[in-house]
Amino acid sequence: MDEIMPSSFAGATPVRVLNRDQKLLQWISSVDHKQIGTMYLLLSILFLVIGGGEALLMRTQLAIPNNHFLSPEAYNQIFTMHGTTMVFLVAMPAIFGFGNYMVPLMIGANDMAFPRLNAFSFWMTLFGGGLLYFSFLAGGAPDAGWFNYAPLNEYNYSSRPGVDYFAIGLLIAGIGSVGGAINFIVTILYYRAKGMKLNQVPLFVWMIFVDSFLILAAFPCLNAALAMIEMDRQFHAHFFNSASGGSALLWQHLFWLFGHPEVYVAMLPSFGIFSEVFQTFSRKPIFSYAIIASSSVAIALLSFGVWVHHMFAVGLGNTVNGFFGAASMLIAIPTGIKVFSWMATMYGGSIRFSIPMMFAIAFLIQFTFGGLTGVLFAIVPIDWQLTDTYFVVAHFHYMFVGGAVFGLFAGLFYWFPKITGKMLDQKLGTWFFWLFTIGFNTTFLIQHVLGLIGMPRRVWTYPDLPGYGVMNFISTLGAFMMGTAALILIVAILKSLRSGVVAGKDPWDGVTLEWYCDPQPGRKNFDKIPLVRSRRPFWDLKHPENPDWKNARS
Amino acid sequence: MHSLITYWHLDILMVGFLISICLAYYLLGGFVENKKLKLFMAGYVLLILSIASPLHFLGENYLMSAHMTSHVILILLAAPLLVLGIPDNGDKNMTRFSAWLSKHPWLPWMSGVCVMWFWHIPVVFNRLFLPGSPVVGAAGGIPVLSDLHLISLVLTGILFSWPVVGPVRQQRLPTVQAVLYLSAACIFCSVLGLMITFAPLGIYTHYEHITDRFGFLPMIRGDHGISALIDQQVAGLIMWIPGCLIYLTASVWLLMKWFKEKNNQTFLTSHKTEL
Amino acid sequence: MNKMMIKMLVFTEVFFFLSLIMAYVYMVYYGDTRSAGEIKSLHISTTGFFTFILLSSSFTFYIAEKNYLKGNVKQLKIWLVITMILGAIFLFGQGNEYYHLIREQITLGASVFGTNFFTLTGFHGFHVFVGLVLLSILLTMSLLGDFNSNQSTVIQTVGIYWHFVDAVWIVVFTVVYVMPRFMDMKT
Amino acid sequence: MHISTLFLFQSVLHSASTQASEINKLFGQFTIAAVLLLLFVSLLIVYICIRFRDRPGSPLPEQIGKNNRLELLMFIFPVVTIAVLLVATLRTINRVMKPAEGQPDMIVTGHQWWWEVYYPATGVTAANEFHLPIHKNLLIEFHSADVVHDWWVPEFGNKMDVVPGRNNYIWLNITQPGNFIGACSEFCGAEHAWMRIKVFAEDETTFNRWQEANKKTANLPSDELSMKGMLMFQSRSCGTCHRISGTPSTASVGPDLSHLFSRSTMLSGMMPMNEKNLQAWISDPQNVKPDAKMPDFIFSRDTVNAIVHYLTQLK
Ligand code: HEA
Ligand code: HEA
Ligand code: HEC
Ligand code: CUA
Ligand SMILES: [Cu+2]
Repeated sequence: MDEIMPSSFAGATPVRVLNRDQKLLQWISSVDHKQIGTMYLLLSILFLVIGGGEALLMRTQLAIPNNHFLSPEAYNQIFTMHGTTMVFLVAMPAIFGFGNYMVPLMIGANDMAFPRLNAFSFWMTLFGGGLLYFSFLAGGAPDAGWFNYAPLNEYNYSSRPGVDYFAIGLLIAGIGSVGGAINFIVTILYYRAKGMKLNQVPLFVWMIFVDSFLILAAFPCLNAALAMIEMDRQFHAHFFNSASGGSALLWQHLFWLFGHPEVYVAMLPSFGIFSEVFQTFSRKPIFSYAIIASSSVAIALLSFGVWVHHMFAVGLGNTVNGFFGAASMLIAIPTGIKVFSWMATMYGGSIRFSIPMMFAIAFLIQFTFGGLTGVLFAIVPIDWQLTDTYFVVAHFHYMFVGGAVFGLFAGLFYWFPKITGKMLDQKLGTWFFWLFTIGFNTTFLIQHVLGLIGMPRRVWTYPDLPGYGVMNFISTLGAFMMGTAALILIVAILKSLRSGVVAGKDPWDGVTLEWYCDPQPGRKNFDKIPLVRSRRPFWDLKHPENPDWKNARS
Repeated sequence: MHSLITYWHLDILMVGFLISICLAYYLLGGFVENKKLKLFMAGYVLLILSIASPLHFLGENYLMSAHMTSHVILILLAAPLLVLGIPDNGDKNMTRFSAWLSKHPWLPWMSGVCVMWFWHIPVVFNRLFLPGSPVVGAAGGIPVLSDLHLISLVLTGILFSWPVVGPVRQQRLPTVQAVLYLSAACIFCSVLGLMITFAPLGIYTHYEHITDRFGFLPMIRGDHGISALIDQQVAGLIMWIPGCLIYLTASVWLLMKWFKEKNNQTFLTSHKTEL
Repeated sequence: MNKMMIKMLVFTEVFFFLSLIMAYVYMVYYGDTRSAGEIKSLHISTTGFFTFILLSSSFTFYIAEKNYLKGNVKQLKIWLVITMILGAIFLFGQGNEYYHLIREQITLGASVFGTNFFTLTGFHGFHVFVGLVLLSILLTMSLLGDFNSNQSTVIQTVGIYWHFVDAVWIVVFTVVYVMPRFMDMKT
Repeated sequence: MHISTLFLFQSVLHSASTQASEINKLFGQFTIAAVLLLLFVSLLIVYICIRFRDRPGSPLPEQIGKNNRLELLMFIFPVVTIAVLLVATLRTINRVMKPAEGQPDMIVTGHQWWWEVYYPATGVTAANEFHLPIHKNLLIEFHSADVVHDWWVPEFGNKMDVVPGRNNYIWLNITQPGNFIGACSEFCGAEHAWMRIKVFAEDETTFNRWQEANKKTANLPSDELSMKGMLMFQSRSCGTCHRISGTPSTASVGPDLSHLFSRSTMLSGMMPMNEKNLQAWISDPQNVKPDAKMPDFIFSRDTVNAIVHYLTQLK
């Protein structure tokens, strides 16, 4: 009894239907969620190459002790821009890209709720990023680190305009992020297909939904801090200058009140992508949708109560540190439940080792490893030892690269056929996976040891102490393996676009609605849409003899 | 000086309050259903613990952290349990009241949050303990202000919990709204906890200049090393982290129930209903 | 949908103002002793009057909205104008207060109190200004006859924003003007 | 068996103070637990991948996505682990950081890219290299002259941020004599990399001898060249930033030079202290340590030689 209904109520009717071969102007003026999503993804890849290039420059400088390949000013600008780029201009646009492209398709809508706001958000992100990078031409990029601590960010200590570009650029990009988040929330609330309840949306959509609230709550704290630092720098106010009564710690509180939620903003969409990937390639429903979905809300709420774990060493006292250590450890509970749920999804399945699935499996192990080092930091006395060393750098690259970026790669391989109509080259993809994974672990596993033997982070060079040179060199080798892998990825994308295998509508035997609409859907996504009655609507269509809505599954 | 365990205390006003709660429960049709009665009794025991036990004694006389602990127990544990204990006997007024509250959720929300904030405004807070308003444990007199403070916290706590765990199941807030309702309250509790945690000494003066009438001060300051500053920080942090954890647990519990609902649905239900 | 969007915008703005207010408390209440003296330069009664003006503008907007829903476009225009005038009076009051403070050498760069006071009230004033711009757009639209049928949600949407700006001012007024009177701040 | 014994170099896991051994005990316990957990997860994943891989013609797996008992177990297991960790954490925090009492034994002030040291008990001032007695409970207080720095010597355990406007402190009880290397561990601007720490942990008598030697005023010039150097030092504005005890120069913008040549390294551990390096530094500071807060002086070679000769006498 699967009615296929006209989709007129499943979203706005399109303004006009564009033809496929669009010219540049049509891209620029586009308000179509798929085109904007694609532009976000391209922006993200562009900045991944730039930020990765900066990482390679850093690793080159650090390959040997007492190196003079980069000057200290250059190195500091580069690591600051690397961190800022990767967090704000790679992770965020990638999330918004996949979200924009996939959320309407997965909930059976024809577009986002506010198409013009959507375009506005994209261009704000682009302009913010452009402004950040313009600083290289305008007297020096920001060089106070991605968290830009006061009072180093004050005019007395950073008289170049770099920090101003940092503040204004991130404010503008932040406005874009907030606009995008509002758009996602309204879209998911109002544009779901007939019958799809809010507790039935695909997990990726749910994660984007939670993520959007996280963005709405976290970014204003950063915006307030950035506004204050500009007040200080331009109008001689005294927020963060302790000499005139300000407080250096206020900046840290405000930044991390944003910063810790931000790392989960980067992580949650990848959780969503992996949830889709695990259930598709295990050919089984996800294990305990309820747990995965509600634990992500727990993570979102908890993430606002743990920011002091970045400030354990500033001397707030044992009481404050102890409570925040406890809160930070608590996050391991909802996260651990997720990891176990994904393992339980694979258990008893019939696992197809496609490239997205390989990324997902590598992610599980790497994320557990990075999570355990995170819990290690939550043990306050150990954090006193390890904070601000390469051990921290290793922890968060295991999370950001081995967690979030692996998720984005998995999403790229998983949805590439939907976006372009072609499969992303399997052979090159396998090369890319192994090179990147091995390179990644080579780079960052050894950095844990570097931290343990006493190497602080953010040093432009280091003395020739025993072991430092060798390990840094190994780390640099790994980084160049990742660089090679990234080149292979770019080649693979170009090759697949030109001469890839034509994918068809449903290459992975998917279970959610984005595989129901055409490959490379036109201006209007759905002409017809099935009545949604379960969490796997496309499965129900394919298996009328055993649909989900007859047998409750999770 | 006796052992701490022996410092239990109730005055006439609080006894009256406790009795009237039982009375109200009876009038609302309580003492019938066994499962509900257990919940109510659990809440009642917690209520007594936080207004009559040595915890309360410590909170009145020595430790701000104990004071906050009893707040958290009162508002976040006792009050919701009392509400959970009320059976749904299909009474029309009850249904109407629940529906009205859920239609205007900002009312119970504001009452819960504002009353809690009100009692922590330093002026008000310090006034609670002034000699003019006798302290529990002193001979004679009813500590009216202090009692009012407890009673108002319990009542607004009950009001606050009503839309989330109220007796009429159909009239509770929809899950997503309930989670937002709880999270928003959690944020404002956190802000209060944060303000107290990072406040310098000299704001909440009662606990800094303790007249050690019962002789426990050396034990607290000396043996346990709880200085006034640590005490104030613990107080703020208890409001902040365990407090938030309770809101969070409730939210996740609601979500789990919602996600585990049977999703079989009849043909063509309106898909906007749960907004 | 528009209303949901503006509610989300308000949600995020709440956190922005929370950050500023927490900074204010952290630095002015808990900070050095200079601030306590400078707070005394604030005129609570004058600003109280302007606060009343701003709050009544919320009320007049409410009347405008009710009239609109009834289809009474003429009344809508009148009450919109009144709302805008009240908002403008409030901004004038702010400017007046700034003028007096600056005359007393309390400026953004002079002290911690000045820094926090001008930033917090300035951002709020900016939001009032944006609200006035939105109201003037509404007025123009209603003069052009866009609101002749009472189907649009635009007015309610702007209304949510305008009431939010007022609510923020209540909190700011409490924190900046009222509370210090009741706190024995360190002097 | 520590990683350090495998690699034979200094590391976090080699404790040279009571604080560090407290922390490392906890670290060791956690590491064992974490390794077990990681092994459990990884091996289980490998097992699942082998056991449940998609074989040709394998049927659709059973479409089931819930198991209430397993869900409960997944919840209980992390909760118990966390509870154990938390208890251990709180206990160790309070053992490592006790409340401060009494006068600090050493006050360390962080400057942009060098350390100032002051011993309140004896009034001794020094820079960049720290001498500390072993087997004593030392209270060390930290001040910052500009931005946030951070004190860290891996073998001594906990770090402490050096925050402007706050006086942080740590307790330290060194258990082994020897030289220990640390570094500023909070990004503090261009030359953060060259703001390193060198600690000489000495027994009581050696430490006292060092204090006595540093209490003395700086050596006076003993020959003509160093006399000229001293005059140059006094006339060429060096004294507006540096202190040399017993002379009119008393500033503390730059390091105390009273006993400069008794140090083993210069510029906060950047290079060994010797005449050649001093020559290079005085001739062109910005070339040796770019962005350091000491300006380039345009000196003739003779002037540089004289100043350096004078400085080498300051033992
Ligand atoms: C995507 C990003 C991301 C993620 C997901 C995390 C996740 C976590 N992080 Fe991390 N973190 C960062 C990004 C991230 N972090 C960044 C960028 C920094 C440094 C910023 C800077 O200084 O520049 C940082 C720094 C950082 C610090 C401060 C270190 C310092 O500077 O001194 C701390 C301290 O507590 C911490 C803790 C944690 C914890 C407890 C988690 C937890 O969420 C992890 C939970 C996961 C697991 C625990 C694994 C799976 C669980 C199981 C298999 C169950 C069983 C396990 C147990 C019971 C333990 N992180
Ligand atoms: C999402 C976040 C993210 C990601 C993906 C990465 C990816 C990488 N990061 Fe980064 N990193 C951060 C976030 C991230 N990082 C942050 C927040 C900081 C802290 C900054 C701070 O302290 O303020 C940091 C700091 C940081 C440091 C420490 C700097 C220091 O403390 O001094 C190092 C050092 O090795 C490093 C290395 C790398 C490497 C090798 C990669 C690799 O994975 C990158 C792989 C990608 C490529 C290699 C792209 C390939 C490009 C090409 C093939 C084209 C080549 C083009 C040219 C050469 C122009 N990162
Ligand atoms: C503007 C201030 C300033 C002036 C003037 C100045 N110095 Fe310096 N000097 C510094 C600072 C700051 C450092 C620390 C640099 C660092 O390590 O980052 C320093 C370091 C040194 C050192 C190394 C100290 C050590 O412990 O490693 C020597 C030697 C020195 N200066 C000598 C001189 C001489 C000689 C002159 C005069 C020609 C001079 N300085 C003038 C600021 C100054
Ligand atoms: Cu000082 Cu880094
Ligand atoms: Cu964090």
